[in-house]
Amino acid sequence: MNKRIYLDYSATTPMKKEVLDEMMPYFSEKYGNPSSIYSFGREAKQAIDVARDRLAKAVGASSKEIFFTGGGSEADNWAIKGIAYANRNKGNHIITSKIEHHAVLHVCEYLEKDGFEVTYLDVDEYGMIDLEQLKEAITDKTILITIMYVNNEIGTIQPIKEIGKIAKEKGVYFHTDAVQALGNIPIDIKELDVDIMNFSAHKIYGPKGVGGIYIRKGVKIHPFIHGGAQERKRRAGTENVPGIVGFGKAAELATQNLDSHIAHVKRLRDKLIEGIQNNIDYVRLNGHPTERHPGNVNFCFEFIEGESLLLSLDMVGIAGSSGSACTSGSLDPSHVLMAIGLTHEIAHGSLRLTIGDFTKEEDIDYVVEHLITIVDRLRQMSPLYEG
Amino acid sequence: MNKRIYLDYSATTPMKKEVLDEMMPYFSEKYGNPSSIYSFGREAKQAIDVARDRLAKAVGASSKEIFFTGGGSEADNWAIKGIAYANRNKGNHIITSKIEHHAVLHVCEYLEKDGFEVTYLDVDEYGMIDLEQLKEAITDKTILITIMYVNNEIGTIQPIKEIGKIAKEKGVYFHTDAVQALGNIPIDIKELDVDIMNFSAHKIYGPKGVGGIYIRKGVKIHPFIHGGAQERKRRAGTENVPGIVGFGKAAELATQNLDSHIAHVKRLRDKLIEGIQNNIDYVRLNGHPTERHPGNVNFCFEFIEGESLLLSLDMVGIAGSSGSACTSGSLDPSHVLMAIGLTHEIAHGSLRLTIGDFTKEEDIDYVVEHLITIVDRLRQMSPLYEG
Amino acid sequence: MYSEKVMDHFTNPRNVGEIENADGVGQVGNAKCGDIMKMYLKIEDDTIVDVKFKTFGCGSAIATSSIATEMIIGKSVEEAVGLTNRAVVEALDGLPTQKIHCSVLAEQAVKAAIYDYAQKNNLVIKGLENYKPVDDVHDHHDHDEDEE
Amino acid sequence: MYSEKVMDHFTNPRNVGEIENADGVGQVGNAKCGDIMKMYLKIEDDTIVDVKFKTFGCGSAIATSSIATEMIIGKSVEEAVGLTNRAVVEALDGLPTQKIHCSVLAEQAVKAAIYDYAQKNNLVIKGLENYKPVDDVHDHHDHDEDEE
Ligand SMILES: Cc1ncc(COP(=O)(O)O)c(C=O)c1O
Ligand SMILES: Cc1ncc(COP(=O)(O)O)c(C=O)c1O
Ligand code: FES
Ligand code: FES
Repeated sequence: MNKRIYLDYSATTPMKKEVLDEMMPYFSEKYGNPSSIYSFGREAKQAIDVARDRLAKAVGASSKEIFFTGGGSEADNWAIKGIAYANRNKGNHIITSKIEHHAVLHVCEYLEKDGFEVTYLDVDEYGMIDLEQLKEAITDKTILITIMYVNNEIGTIQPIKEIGKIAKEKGVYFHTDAVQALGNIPIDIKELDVDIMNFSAHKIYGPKGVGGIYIRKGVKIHPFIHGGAQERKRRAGTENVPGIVGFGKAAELATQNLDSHIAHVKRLRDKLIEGIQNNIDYVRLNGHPTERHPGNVNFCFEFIEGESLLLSLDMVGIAGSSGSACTSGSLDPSHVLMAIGLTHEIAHGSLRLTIGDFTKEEDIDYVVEHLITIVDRLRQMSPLYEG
Repeated sequence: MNKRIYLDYSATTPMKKEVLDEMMPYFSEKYGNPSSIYSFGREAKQAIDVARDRLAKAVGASSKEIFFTGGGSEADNWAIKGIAYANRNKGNHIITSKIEHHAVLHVCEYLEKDGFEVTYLDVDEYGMIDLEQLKEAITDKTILITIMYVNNEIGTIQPIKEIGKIAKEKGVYFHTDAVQALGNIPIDIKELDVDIMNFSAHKIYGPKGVGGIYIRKGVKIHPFIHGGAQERKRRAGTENVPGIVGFGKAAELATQNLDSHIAHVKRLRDKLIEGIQNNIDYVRLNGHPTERHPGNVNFCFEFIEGESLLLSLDMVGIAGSSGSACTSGSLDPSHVLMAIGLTHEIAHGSLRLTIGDFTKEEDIDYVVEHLITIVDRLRQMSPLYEG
Repeated sequence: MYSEKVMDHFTNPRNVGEIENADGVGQVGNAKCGDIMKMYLKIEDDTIVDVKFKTFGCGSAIATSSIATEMIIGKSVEEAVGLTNRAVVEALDGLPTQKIHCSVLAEQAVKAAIYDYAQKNNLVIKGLENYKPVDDVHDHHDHDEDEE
Repeated sequence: MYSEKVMDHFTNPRNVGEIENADGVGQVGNAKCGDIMKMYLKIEDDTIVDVKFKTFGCGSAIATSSIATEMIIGKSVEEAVGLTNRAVVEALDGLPTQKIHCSVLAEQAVKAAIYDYAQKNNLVIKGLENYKPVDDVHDHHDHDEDEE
């Protein structure tokens, strides 16, 4: 297979050349341990400081409030467990939504087994939470609200500013998982009442296995990885220097290019959405029509099943993803698709195509063309489809 | 400064070329998400499988028992917290030693605040624990023994086989931090009654920010990072594919070259030890004379302080480390040096030089020569030294 | 993830379609679980002379249906009843653990179609004496995971 | 980590040594804490005409001692008493937060030596009226860390 059209940018991204170039010296030349005192340990330390400044700048935070982690999931776990255990004396109630990433949901479920109570807010058919429901859910035991910024499956953007206001008013900490937001919408923490926000490098053309977390000064939180004094004693472990350097560069590029990136992916996204809607019957666009990740396309194709759709696309060189149960090996289709009210039958036939910087106009034509044939072929094979 | 003699291999290592070469394709070409279904996601998945097999083989484990993490510290935290919370119903007592890495000690201290009881075993002047003391410490509440394989500061190798036997006899889980052991002594888990063992890639010429953990089949342990289904649901987060690939390669190289590596560093280590002992007065070799990391040299130089020694060495291009309080910014000198019975005064003047594959014979001559001058100069400046 | 054999049967499934006035029709699975297999048999002199299927499901559901049809064409009804999911998996050079149930589904679809044929013709078929039609054999999706 | 100025004074410390029959000698810090500074003063007509030091301690302990000696040579005793750790830090173009206490040590060493001079000569020195010799001014090692 020669053709390769990658439309899974929300799963992960290729690293940009500028990013890799910046990382290279730190593998085998400037390999010193940043905690050490000799000169090229200090070199590594300085490189981390630069990266921290870049990420801080990209999100409108102060460098002192930014810490690096081993990925987006670690940061989610840190944020939630760290707040929960550090504030247990104040209360044991956490509020989240039904469409969070598993790195949030599974932590919440873990905490439920350890005496915490969690409210999982509903979302409407577009994946939006209800601010009134949120307000009502807050009790005097509530210590944390954790609601994601941009949903990874259907792309819905939550009203983070409003949520933050409510949280602040009630004196409750607010964490938002901004893994899908960074590099895809403007983020300015100064404008938001967010206490903790986390990121992941490999979603913005940076390296895998590196994440970042913003912790507002004064927030009461336990460390998650205990040990050495790295990251100002907040996150132990020898720093992944090349990874952090790469993340810093990727964050810088993402903000520098934000407007053109958004314009580019949005145009292709809308073209793809129209191409599908105009050429294929029995389809449903999932997510919000406007408050949406600029590169996210998510459709359900009735009468067919997501995994066979993905496999068929893969055979013509197109890489996408699905919320189908069969891809994940779990019983139920994506919790996000269920939460927006889809039936099992329909949710099984979902397809997510996410667009990025290297997507070209003709890729979209190619995808639409092949989707038409593939969907038709699978439907012809389906006992549910009555031609 | 042109000369650079790196003698801090126990802190971190440069990545070997073979390792970097093997990682390169996974940054910007084979960047697919290993959890995805399309072909080049599967490519990434296969690369991880190969790495897992390599690490498993390097330590005599089955691949199914090996999981990758975001570093050695994460793995320590996982091992200890994971066992502690999963077995809380059986007991709340943990046994460790006074000379563990902070990634173990600080987790233990954290657990103490959460209702666990921890026994910190003494060590003798060479850094060895006492097996009788260990046996006596075990109660019917004991759920975990965590004793490191090879100490990172003074290089002492613990009797892991004997500890494992005791643990097994008493039905207590046994974790050993093998971060400094891997690649420096032969490890064969099949021969040891170890339930959990952890590793770190950057100590064996692999990438920073990647660790590994062996979890014996059947061990009751909670996941540490909750979220996606990666690592067979044991460790969530998009896999650091290039990092894992690099770790696998580094582990393979480390075992292939183990004998020649040990012979090389041991010879230079002994040369350095002799060079110091024969040329400088008032010195003390820390650690065990024979049961010792093959590349570890650790001395106390009386009347002088470690940080100024390090700085002076750095100025002639030599990179080492110290257990001095002043380097760490903490009140007390290294807990390890205190545990082997050194006085504060003497512990302040410690210097660790650790030898690795790229260390050359003439480097040792250069270091001894400069150490003589530097130690003399600092002593002349010291109010404690009576020439 | 999938063997070449699976991919071959997924890409070029044999015997897709329906048989009008089939002698036996069986449907198993349900849409809620994400997979439905429907199998049509043409039977002459106790021999299966033609099979067609329609499947809603994942790649391996389609591949197992396809290969199952091949495996029973030309076989006697009794032989076909003996088709095990194991045999299907082997014929496909294996399936990922969490996809094994798709092969169970294929076995059940064949049995359901033969049962239908038996019911229509008042036959008792060896190996099907205790067969009870089930709507959903999807006892679903075993995982390849350890205890936590 | 350290400024060039610090490294300069660490590498080429000024006025290392002892003064025999010094007019004032002060020692502060203790070995347990990892730093001791000892300062020797030669004083003529209320003016500090020579200073020497010996220091056991880290790079910044050595550098602060060194620059402190430079800062008081030629000064009157009263001026020297006014030497603050802040002035020492500034003269070195700054110090890392956790090393600030080394500069406090330098200030205290100067004061201790002058106090010794005052005691020996039965003088009351402006700025030292309330001075109490301390063994260890090392209230030690502030950290640059946040609340956890
Ligand atoms: C014995 C020991 N354990 C754990 C660690 C932590 O490993 P990492 O730096 O990969 O987090 C280290 C090194 O820092 C070590 O020497
Ligand atoms: C919204 C969201 N949160 C968290 C994560 C986890 O990030 P990582 O894969 O870096 O652990 C992801 C991506 O996997 C995500 O999309
Ligand atoms: S002497 Fe301890 S930090 Fe300077
Ligand atoms: S139909 Fe669900 S896994 Fe095959």
